[in-house]
Amino acid sequence: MTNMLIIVFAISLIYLSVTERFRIYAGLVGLQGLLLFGLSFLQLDRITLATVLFVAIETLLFKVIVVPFLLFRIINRTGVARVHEKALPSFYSLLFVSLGLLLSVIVAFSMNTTPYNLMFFIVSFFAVYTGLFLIISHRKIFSHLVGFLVIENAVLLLSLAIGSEIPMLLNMGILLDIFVSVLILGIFVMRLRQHIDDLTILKDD
Amino acid sequence: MFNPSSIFILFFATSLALGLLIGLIHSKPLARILTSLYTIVHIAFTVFCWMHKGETVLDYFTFDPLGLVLLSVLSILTITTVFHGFIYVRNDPPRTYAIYHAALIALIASMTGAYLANGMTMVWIFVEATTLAVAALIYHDRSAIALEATWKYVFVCSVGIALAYIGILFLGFTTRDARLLHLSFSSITEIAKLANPLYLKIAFVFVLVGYSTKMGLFPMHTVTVDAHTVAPPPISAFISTTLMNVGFLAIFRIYALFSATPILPFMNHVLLLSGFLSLLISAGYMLKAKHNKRMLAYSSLENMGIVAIALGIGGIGYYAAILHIILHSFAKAGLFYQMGQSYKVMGTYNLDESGNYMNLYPAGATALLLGLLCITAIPPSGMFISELLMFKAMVAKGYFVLMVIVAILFCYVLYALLTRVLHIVYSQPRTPAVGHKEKVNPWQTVSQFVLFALVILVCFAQPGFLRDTINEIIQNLPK
Amino acid sequence: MTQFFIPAAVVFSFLILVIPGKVRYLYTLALTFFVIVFTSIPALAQFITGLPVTGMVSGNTSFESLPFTWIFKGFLGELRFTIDSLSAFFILVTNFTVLTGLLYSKGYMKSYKDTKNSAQFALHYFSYIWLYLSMLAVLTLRDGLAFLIAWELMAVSSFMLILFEAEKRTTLKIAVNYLIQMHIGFILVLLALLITGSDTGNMSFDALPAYFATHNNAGLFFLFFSGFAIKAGFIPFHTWLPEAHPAAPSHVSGVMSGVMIKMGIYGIIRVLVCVQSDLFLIGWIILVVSAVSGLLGVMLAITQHDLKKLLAYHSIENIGIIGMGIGLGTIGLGLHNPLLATLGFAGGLLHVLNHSLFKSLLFFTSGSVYQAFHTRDLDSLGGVIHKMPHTAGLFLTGAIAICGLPPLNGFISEFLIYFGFFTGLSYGSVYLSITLLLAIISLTLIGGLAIFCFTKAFGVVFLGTPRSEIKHPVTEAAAGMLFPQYLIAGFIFVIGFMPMIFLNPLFNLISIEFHLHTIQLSPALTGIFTKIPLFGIILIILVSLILILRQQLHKSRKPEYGPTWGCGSPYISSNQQYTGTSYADNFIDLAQPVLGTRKEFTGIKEEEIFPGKKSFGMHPNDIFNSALGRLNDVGMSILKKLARLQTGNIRHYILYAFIFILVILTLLYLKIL
Amino acid sequence: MIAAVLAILSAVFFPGIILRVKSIASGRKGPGILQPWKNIFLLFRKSSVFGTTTSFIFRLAPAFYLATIICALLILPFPGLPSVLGFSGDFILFAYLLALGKLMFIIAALDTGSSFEGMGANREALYSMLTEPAFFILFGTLAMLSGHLSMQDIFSGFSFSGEFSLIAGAISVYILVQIAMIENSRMPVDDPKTHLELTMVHEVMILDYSGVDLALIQTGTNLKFVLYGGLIANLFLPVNGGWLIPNVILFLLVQAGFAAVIGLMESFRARKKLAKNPQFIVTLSSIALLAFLVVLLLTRNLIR
Repeated sequence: MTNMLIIVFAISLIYLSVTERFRIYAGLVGLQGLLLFGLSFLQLDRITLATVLFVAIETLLFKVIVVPFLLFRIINRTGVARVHEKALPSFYSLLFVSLGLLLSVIVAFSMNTTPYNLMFFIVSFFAVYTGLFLIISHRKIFSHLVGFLVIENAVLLLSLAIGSEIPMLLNMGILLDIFVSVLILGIFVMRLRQHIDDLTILKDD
Repeated sequence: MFNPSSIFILFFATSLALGLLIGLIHSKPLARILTSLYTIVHIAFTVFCWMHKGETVLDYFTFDPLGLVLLSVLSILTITTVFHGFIYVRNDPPRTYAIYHAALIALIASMTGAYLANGMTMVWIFVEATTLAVAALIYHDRSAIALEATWKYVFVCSVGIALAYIGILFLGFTTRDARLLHLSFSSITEIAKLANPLYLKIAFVFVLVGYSTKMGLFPMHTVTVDAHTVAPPPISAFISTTLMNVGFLAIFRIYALFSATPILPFMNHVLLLSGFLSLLISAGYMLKAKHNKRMLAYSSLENMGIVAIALGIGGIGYYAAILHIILHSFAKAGLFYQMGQSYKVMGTYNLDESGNYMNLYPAGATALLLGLLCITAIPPSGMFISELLMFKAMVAKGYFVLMVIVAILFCYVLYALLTRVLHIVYSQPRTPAVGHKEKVNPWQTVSQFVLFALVILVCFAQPGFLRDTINEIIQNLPK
Repeated sequence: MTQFFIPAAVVFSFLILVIPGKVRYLYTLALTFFVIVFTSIPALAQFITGLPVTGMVSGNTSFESLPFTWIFKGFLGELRFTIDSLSAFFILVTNFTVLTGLLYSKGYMKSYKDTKNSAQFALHYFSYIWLYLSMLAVLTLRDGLAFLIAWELMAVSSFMLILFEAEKRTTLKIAVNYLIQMHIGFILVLLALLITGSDTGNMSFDALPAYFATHNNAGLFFLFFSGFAIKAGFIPFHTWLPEAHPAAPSHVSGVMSGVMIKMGIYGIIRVLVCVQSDLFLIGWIILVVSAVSGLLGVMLAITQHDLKKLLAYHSIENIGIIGMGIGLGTIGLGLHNPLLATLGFAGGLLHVLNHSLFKSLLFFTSGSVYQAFHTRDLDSLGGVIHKMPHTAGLFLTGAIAICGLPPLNGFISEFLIYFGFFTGLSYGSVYLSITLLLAIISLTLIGGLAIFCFTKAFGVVFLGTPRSEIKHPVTEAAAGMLFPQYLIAGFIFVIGFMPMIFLNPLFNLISIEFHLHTIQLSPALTGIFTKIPLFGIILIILVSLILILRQQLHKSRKPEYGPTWGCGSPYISSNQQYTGTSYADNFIDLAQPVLGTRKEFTGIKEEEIFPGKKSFGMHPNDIFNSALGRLNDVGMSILKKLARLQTGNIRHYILYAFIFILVILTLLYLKIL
Repeated sequence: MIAAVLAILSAVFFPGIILRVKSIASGRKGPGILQPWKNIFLLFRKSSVFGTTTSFIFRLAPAFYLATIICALLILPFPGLPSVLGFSGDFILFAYLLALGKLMFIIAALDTGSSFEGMGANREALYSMLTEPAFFILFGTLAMLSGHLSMQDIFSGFSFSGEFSLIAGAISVYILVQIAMIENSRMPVDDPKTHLELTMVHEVMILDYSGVDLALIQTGTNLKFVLYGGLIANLFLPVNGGWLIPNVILFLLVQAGFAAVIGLMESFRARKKLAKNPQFIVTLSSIALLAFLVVLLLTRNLIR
């Protein structure tokens, strides 16, 4: 079951890297949130109210509801629905992403990961890769944002790999991370509407 | 009542309370009073921490020497920064004034936390907090360019932080024992002993790259430079000194923890690589710089490169690194305050528009020259000592090629800084400045002279306690 | 006493910055005088006796020398100021030149009264006295770290002095260039000291013998040498010198050229004292470098149009001569021939003193000319002698001295070196003799060229008629400025007429420093150096006799006065005179391949019946300078190309991190890291 | 004492002999031997004209010129009797004294501010600069050959014994003659007879001198000849200046011969192009270098 979800997660990543519509981005981020909720739920061995609540807030509330909501809001506000024209053709990005998949498999295999589940490693590496790739290959800030969210998810996924009892502190960290993502989205919604294209005033050349 | 932990909690409670008060009640006098009060509190707290050196409170925090040294640097710079801050935002509307100071207090508090944190995750959390706090400050003058800088800073920092977090998770994997998982430094040493080196290596790389955003080191130095451009000068002073120290601290801690393991050479090489690249890039950009503050920002990049190299060489280099980071904090802070004043006097940061400073404001010009002397590590600057020690380490370990290249790069950096600063001080501006100019009261410059004097003093005599503390910091590192 | 002297000097020096402008100069003078007195007493004692002053703390007590040491305990920890006879000699030279420079500066700085604000004057005098103090520190400190700090303080203070006229962009550039090159030299010395330190565990000049005893000598020595050579201005390390000297105020140029560059020589000798093997190689290379410096220096000097730049190039030449002496001495050491060694080092050291005298004199006089005429361009000066006879006479004295002509001091030192070379011809291998002969040839050529150059300089600037009309009234330099110059001139004569006073201590010094026993050979030399002044006296007597005779003959028939004979043409205008350019022309034709001097003139074309205005120009060129510039440009362009990262695109910023991680991981995977 | 007499004697006859030889060679009868000196004494009795642009340099120069030459004469060893003031290394002083005279002379020429004298001055400076190496190499050679550094010992240690010393001696004589020609600006590089100022060296420099000063200069010039004549004469003198009289005679003979040779050369030799002069002068140095190498190998017993 766990592996199942992880595979789906990976597929969502691939799809994420090739699509060009922002709404799909938002949807996929939400989907990933859902998957993560499932995963973290499965990873819990003894179910107490506190932990369940925590997981619920962490994933369901933020990753499934708040973040996608904000994303959709941005799309509506800015009215920009597609990635930049001059972005990498999706064919190439597909190539790169599959390369990334291979890479992450190699890396994951090259380190013995027992007693942890290998899949977690592969996919979270893959997620980091994809997130960075999204940021690098796209020009619009929205895509950067999505890339960042994907990296966040990767972090969460990786932390899930530890499985069993995630210490409170790590969770705190993750939670803070998510707060930050929300805050960034906040800034974005409030301020950055006017320059939706890439910002490059500050530079030396 | 007076046991460390309660004082500790009290301090953060005070910070929170004062911050909230200032932030909610938009009144300038109140903000001024409370901030000054907070400065005093912070100093008192630092003294208190020194008294309880080596203790651990709430088992998430510890008063170890490195943290304390950097904390004291922070305390000293807090005085000047608050002082210059008062002058800088004097004419702002109450709201921004209040927000500025609230954010400032938040920043100071979170940096304090980061210095004292005992455990990777704790450090990580506070670093995250600094990002949020400083974002508000960078965005202080609500211009589009400020927004861009803020956005870039927050975004890249968060990505970096996320990467760093992955590194920390890897640390987590190396342990089989859940009780160690909160990753307090004491526990990490145990983990590291029985860990799979590959994991440690990956962890180190991720942590280095992640915190390089804060330390302003290659590869993620880029956004701090932009932040400097728009941030108010006192804040720039913080960003490029105490905040960079936070990044350094995070990296140094993990380095120190792993230094007992076989991956030491790996870490050294990575540090050397990153430091060398920083040096190279900063040299290149300083030769191009057209913006006074960006020039200083790149000089910070250069100095962080030096620190990284010194760390990577090891031996006496560790001493050099610590000494350098301390002295650099003072010198660079002074220079940034000076930049703020020069902006007031000349009405511009643009190199071509600035000039003739010696006649406009002799005291400032003298301070600028003195600061130049300090930052370029020419005797009688104390940073000369640290660079000398670095070279000594290089000779001892036989890195002659690296040494030659570094020396050449130093000469270029020196050239770039000299030409630019001397242009500002002596020659006429190439194109007249448009911004409005105002007078500066020479007494406001005294603080800078004091900072530079501290740096110069070290060239002639290193205070015994400083030497002992640094030796204590590096005692566990491999000789 | 010593416990208070050093902090007192330092603290009082800072008062210069705050003291009111009226008394500032007097205060500086008093302070300098105080320091001079305080340092001269032990230095004289050391120099003359070579033995410690009784009652003073003495440092290492080897048999030959008991250098006198101040152990200064303060918050700096323990500092040892050691004065052995070598540093004593240099201290005395420094003291004299610094004093005269300061005396001269009073009159010279007057002309800046209205253009500079008080702060700049304060900074100037502050830097001046710090240049002096740092030079003293360089001469007395042995500990590596302290030495390095003093060494760089010296560079920085002189840098501030050059910056006095910083509102000119060229001055700024020159000053920066100067500091950078000083810094390079500094790094070289630093590296050398570090190597010493890392091998002997004691980063100090005292540790050098220990190092040289166990390691290859030539390597470290040349590291030191290249570091000090930049300060001394040996070709090809000289490029800063001809720029920096003209840019500085004249009294500063005098001090810099007179003593500051000698610190390089001091350093070289200080290291040389400890060298134990490879002496031949070292001596040979020093000899070659110095010969090249001497020749090129004077050749380039001839091509200059700027009076002070010309003098600056002559400093390079004289450094070359000094170096030749040192090289000879080193070879002498290699041959275990005390006579050669003594001759060489004595010649070199005496020339250090001589050069400090006549070069500062020349710079001061040229400064006075600059003050009076507001130009240093040879081709627009002329006939100065009628306006400023004293200055002219002093310049001539300096010129004769620097050309090494009898009966003045320059001849004594050059004679020593010549004598050494000729003596050496019959020792050693064939190669040595050939080397020495080449050295002799270059020394003679240097002498001849120096005469050529100074006939040009003196003739064009002081003689003939003005080449450009002067708008403002011109007066002789003030008495206050002339007095120090006459003082120096007096010294020049003293050395010329009673050299033994100076030579005996020098021989003594050399025998102490290099552990030679030259006492038995001094009578032979004494004979010579009592004869040479005799000729000087005879010469003067003869000249005066002839002049009297002339007078007598003229008494009877009054001489008439008329215009210069223009071969029948009654119209002689001042621009028909020989200019510096045309005077140098026939030499430059010969030396063009070496110097690469650019000549440009518009000839008369065939079809031109009524030729229009023609121009002739000559542009001196220093190949090393341009080469260095080109090298520097390459480096800069490379660095600037590297700096492309700050594109402003966030995606790029992330990309760097991405690539960095990937690279590291790949290297990791490939087991490279 | 004797030395002084000798010097004066030879100085008196020297210029005359040259003139006489030249005129005979060109088929004329020529003036009396003492004619040049008559001219000089005439000049002494004349008053002089000074250029208005000139300064005290102009008046000092002749005195210095003469004085330096007399000093140099004091160094010159004379047959048999010990040189008046010789010491080891004295030939360096010898050369530099003459150089001092030249320097004064050159700046005096520049003092007039006339373009012609400028030319003369800078040629003089260049040529003397180029000549000096030859002189020094020569003395280096002789010094190495004899192992002494004072003219006295050098010459007394020198004899035409053995082919190599013969070679060395021959070359030295040749070089000394040529140097003398250049230093006194005689034929190959300069022509005292011409009166085209553009091509002159020495004559043009004294263009503005008249009366007493001119007389002093000409006296100096004549003495200078004696100087070089004396040097050459010393080469021919026997090793131990045993008894005086033959030496004296020999000395005078050599001087006369030298004068005659100069006369002949002057009359049978064309003047070089100005541009070619430097090469010619430098050739001397290279020849001297040859002599040096020969002697070097000889003294090191590398060749038998």
